[in-house]
Order: sequence, then structure tokens, then C-alpha cells
Amino acid sequence: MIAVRVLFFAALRELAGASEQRVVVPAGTSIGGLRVHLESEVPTLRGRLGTVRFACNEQFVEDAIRLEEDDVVALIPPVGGGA
Amino acid sequence: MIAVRVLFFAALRELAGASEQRVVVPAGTSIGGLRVHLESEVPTLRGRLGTVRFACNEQFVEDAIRLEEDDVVALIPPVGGGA
Amino acid sequence: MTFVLLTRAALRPHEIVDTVRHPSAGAVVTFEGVVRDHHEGRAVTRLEYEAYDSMARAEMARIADEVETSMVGVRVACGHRIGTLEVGEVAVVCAASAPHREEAFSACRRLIDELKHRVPIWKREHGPDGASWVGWVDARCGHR
Amino acid sequence: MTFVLLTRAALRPHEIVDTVRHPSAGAVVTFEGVVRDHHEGRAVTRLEYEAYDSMARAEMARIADEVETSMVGVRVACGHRIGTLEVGEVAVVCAASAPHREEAFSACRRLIDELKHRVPIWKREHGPDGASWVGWVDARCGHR
Repeated sequence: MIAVRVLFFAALRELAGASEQRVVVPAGTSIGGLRVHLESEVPTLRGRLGTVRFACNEQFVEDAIRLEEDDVVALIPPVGGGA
Repeated sequence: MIAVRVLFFAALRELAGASEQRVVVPAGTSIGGLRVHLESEVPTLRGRLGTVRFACNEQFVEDAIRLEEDDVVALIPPVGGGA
Repeated sequence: MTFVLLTRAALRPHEIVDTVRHPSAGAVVTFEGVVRDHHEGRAVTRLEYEAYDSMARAEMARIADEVETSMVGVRVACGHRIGTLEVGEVAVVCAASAPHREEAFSACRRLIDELKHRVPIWKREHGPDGASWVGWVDARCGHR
Repeated sequence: MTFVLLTRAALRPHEIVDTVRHPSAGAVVTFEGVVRDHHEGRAVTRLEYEAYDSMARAEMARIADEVETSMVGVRVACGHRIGTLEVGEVAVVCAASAPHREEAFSACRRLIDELKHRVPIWKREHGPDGASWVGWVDARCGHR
């Protein structure tokens, strides 16, 4: 098993009720696997991650990327920079 | 006959050796007629008005426009505003 | 190294623009995104910006580098403000310089387009009917 | 009424830009034309601008009105400096505001494109080889 930090922002932070959470998943889990894990394990996120992109260690990543111990994964809901 | 003021700017001012000149032409003369007149009567302008636009009373005008007494006609060599 | 700024303080556009000036730059184009009093037909009284700070800075720098690398002679800079902004306040400034205007316009446009698409900054819109996160479909509202 | 300025004094871009701001304008785009150190491969040390003052102001105002009339919600302003300018000094400023960035970019671009084509302002370029009027084919040189 490996542990990663998961960060929540904006609407997701409010939904999750926290700005970050430690999540333990089997070694070899991908970003896509984490997405499925969060939707099934965190009731408030169920069905809410469809438009959410994932960043790992401050870079956007594809679902196929595999997680490593202590990775910092951010859930990025639709961004709204600018005015 | 009518009299008009003709203004010269930039390279044309230097060529004509003056920034303005009073020109007398037959009543009914057009801008195009004035162009021909200037090229034939002002030796320094001979063959030099091909790329020159004409303005009458501070607006660009077509060659067909007819002059009236006291019109202010400006010869506008290629402009170079901006940097 | 491009100039990138993420701050809670009021943006001073000229400070960002000045970083792209140099003797070969004949054209400087600046985009300012300003909080406006309406959005999709609703009145807006203020906007609240939140960022994933460290990634936002990193992503702004990556975008700036991409634009400079792909366009010869172009220099860019950008700044974004976070926190609560009132109508009329500047939320984002993008600046680009180039020898000629064509590239300066194009670089500035790319900068703001990419920034709006990629930089992890969110805004909560406040109006007479309450507040909501822009771009987020609230489950309670269904799809709109 | 749009803001139009022709002056021998140094341009202060922010003063021109500030005239287009208003609560519905979410996007403000500014173009600055700056004297650069080269032109078509030749070194440039300074530029000397001459204008047909009254017509230049009238033409700038006509262009500004045309842009505002043809684009709903757009406000524009422009200023041009005349006299002798050194490298790095601002010769022209065009500003446009609009509800969204698409129109603001497009209006600003139209403003400078039309201005460069239509406003009776000329520049004499000074470099190591002397001075010449930009755009004018000197009979002594033949066509270049």
C-alpha cells in the first residue's frame, strides 16, 4: 500500500469538507484508479469528478500515470482564472 | 478661377521647399486635375505624386471631387504613424 | 526568466508591463481582466479568487516559457490577483512585447487563453442571489 | 465621445487606458508602439514624428468612432506623440475595453491598424547613415 496527499480546492473543498486528505491505495494504483477510489470511498464526491482534472506534484497528469508514495495529488475542478 | 491652399508635409514639404502654397486653378477643377496641375507646374513635384493621397478640408478625398474656393488641400505622402 | 506574479495585493499593471520592455521591442500589448458588474445575465457584486498557489505559479511560468520559446523575439509576463475583488478591480494582467505588433498581439492572446484554461485558480461569484463557483455545476441545481 | 490625444509631451499610457474603463468592461487591451533600435535591418537611434495636427486628431476620432459604432459594448481611446523620440519611448497608445476579451483584442487591433494606415503622421528615421522619411522612396535612391 502507498499513501498520497490529496488536495481539494474551491467547490470540491466545500463538498469534501476539507482542503486535504491522506489516502492509502494499493501500490501501482493509477490516477484513474484514485479517481474511482475517491468517488466510491468519499460519499460527498460521488458522481462529482467527471469534469475534474488531476494534477500530480503540481503538473496536470493523465489517468494512466501511476502514483508513488507521498505524491501530492490535486483535484482541479473547472478553473476560472481571469475576470 | 478659384484659389485653394495646398499643404505639404514631411518629404513633400522638403521637396516643395514650403509647407503651404496658394494655388489658382480654373473653377470646376477636380482633385485629380489639381494633382496633374501640381506635377506640371511645380518642378520639384514632377513624377513624385504617384503614392500621394489627397485630403480636402481634413478628410481624404477621391480624385473626382471638385474643388471650391478656399478649400484646404493637403498632400499626404505615405503615412508612418506608430513605431 | 519570465516575470510571473500571484498576489493578494492590488495589481499594478505597469509594473508587469515594464518587465517586457527592451530596445528591440517595438510593440507592447497588454491584456487586463477586470471584475465586471455582470456575468451571463446575472448581476455581480464581487468575485472571490482562490488558487492552488504553488501550482498556479508553476503553470503560469510554464505557459510563459512555452509562448516565448515558440515565438522568436517575444517576451511575456503575467500577474494574477487572488482574494476578494470588487467590480472594476484588475484580476489578471498579461503583457507581451515583440519587434512588431502582429506577434505581440498573438502572444498576449495566447497567454490569457492558456492561463484561463490551465492555471488552477477558481472564482466564486457573489450577486444578489448568493454565491456560486464559476464553471462548477452544483448538483442541487442540475445541469445548466 | 472617445478620447483622442496628439501631443509633444511623453505619453502616459495609463491615462489613456483609464478613459476606457467602466463597470461592464471585463477586458481591457492596450497596444503601445515603442521606438525600437532597428528597422528593416538598419540601426535606429531616434525617430522624428511630424503630423498634420488638425486632420490627425480628426482622423483618429473618426477611426475611434467607427470602431465603437461597429462593435457593441466597445470603448476605445488613442494617443500619439509627435516630435523627436528616443529608442524605448512610446509613440502611440491604443486602448480598447469590452465585456469580453475577444472584442477587446479585436477592437484594439483594428484601432492601431487603421491608425497606421490613415492618420496623417510621418516619421523620419535617424540612424548611423543619416535620416530618411519612412515609406517615402527618395528619387535619389531609386526604388528600394
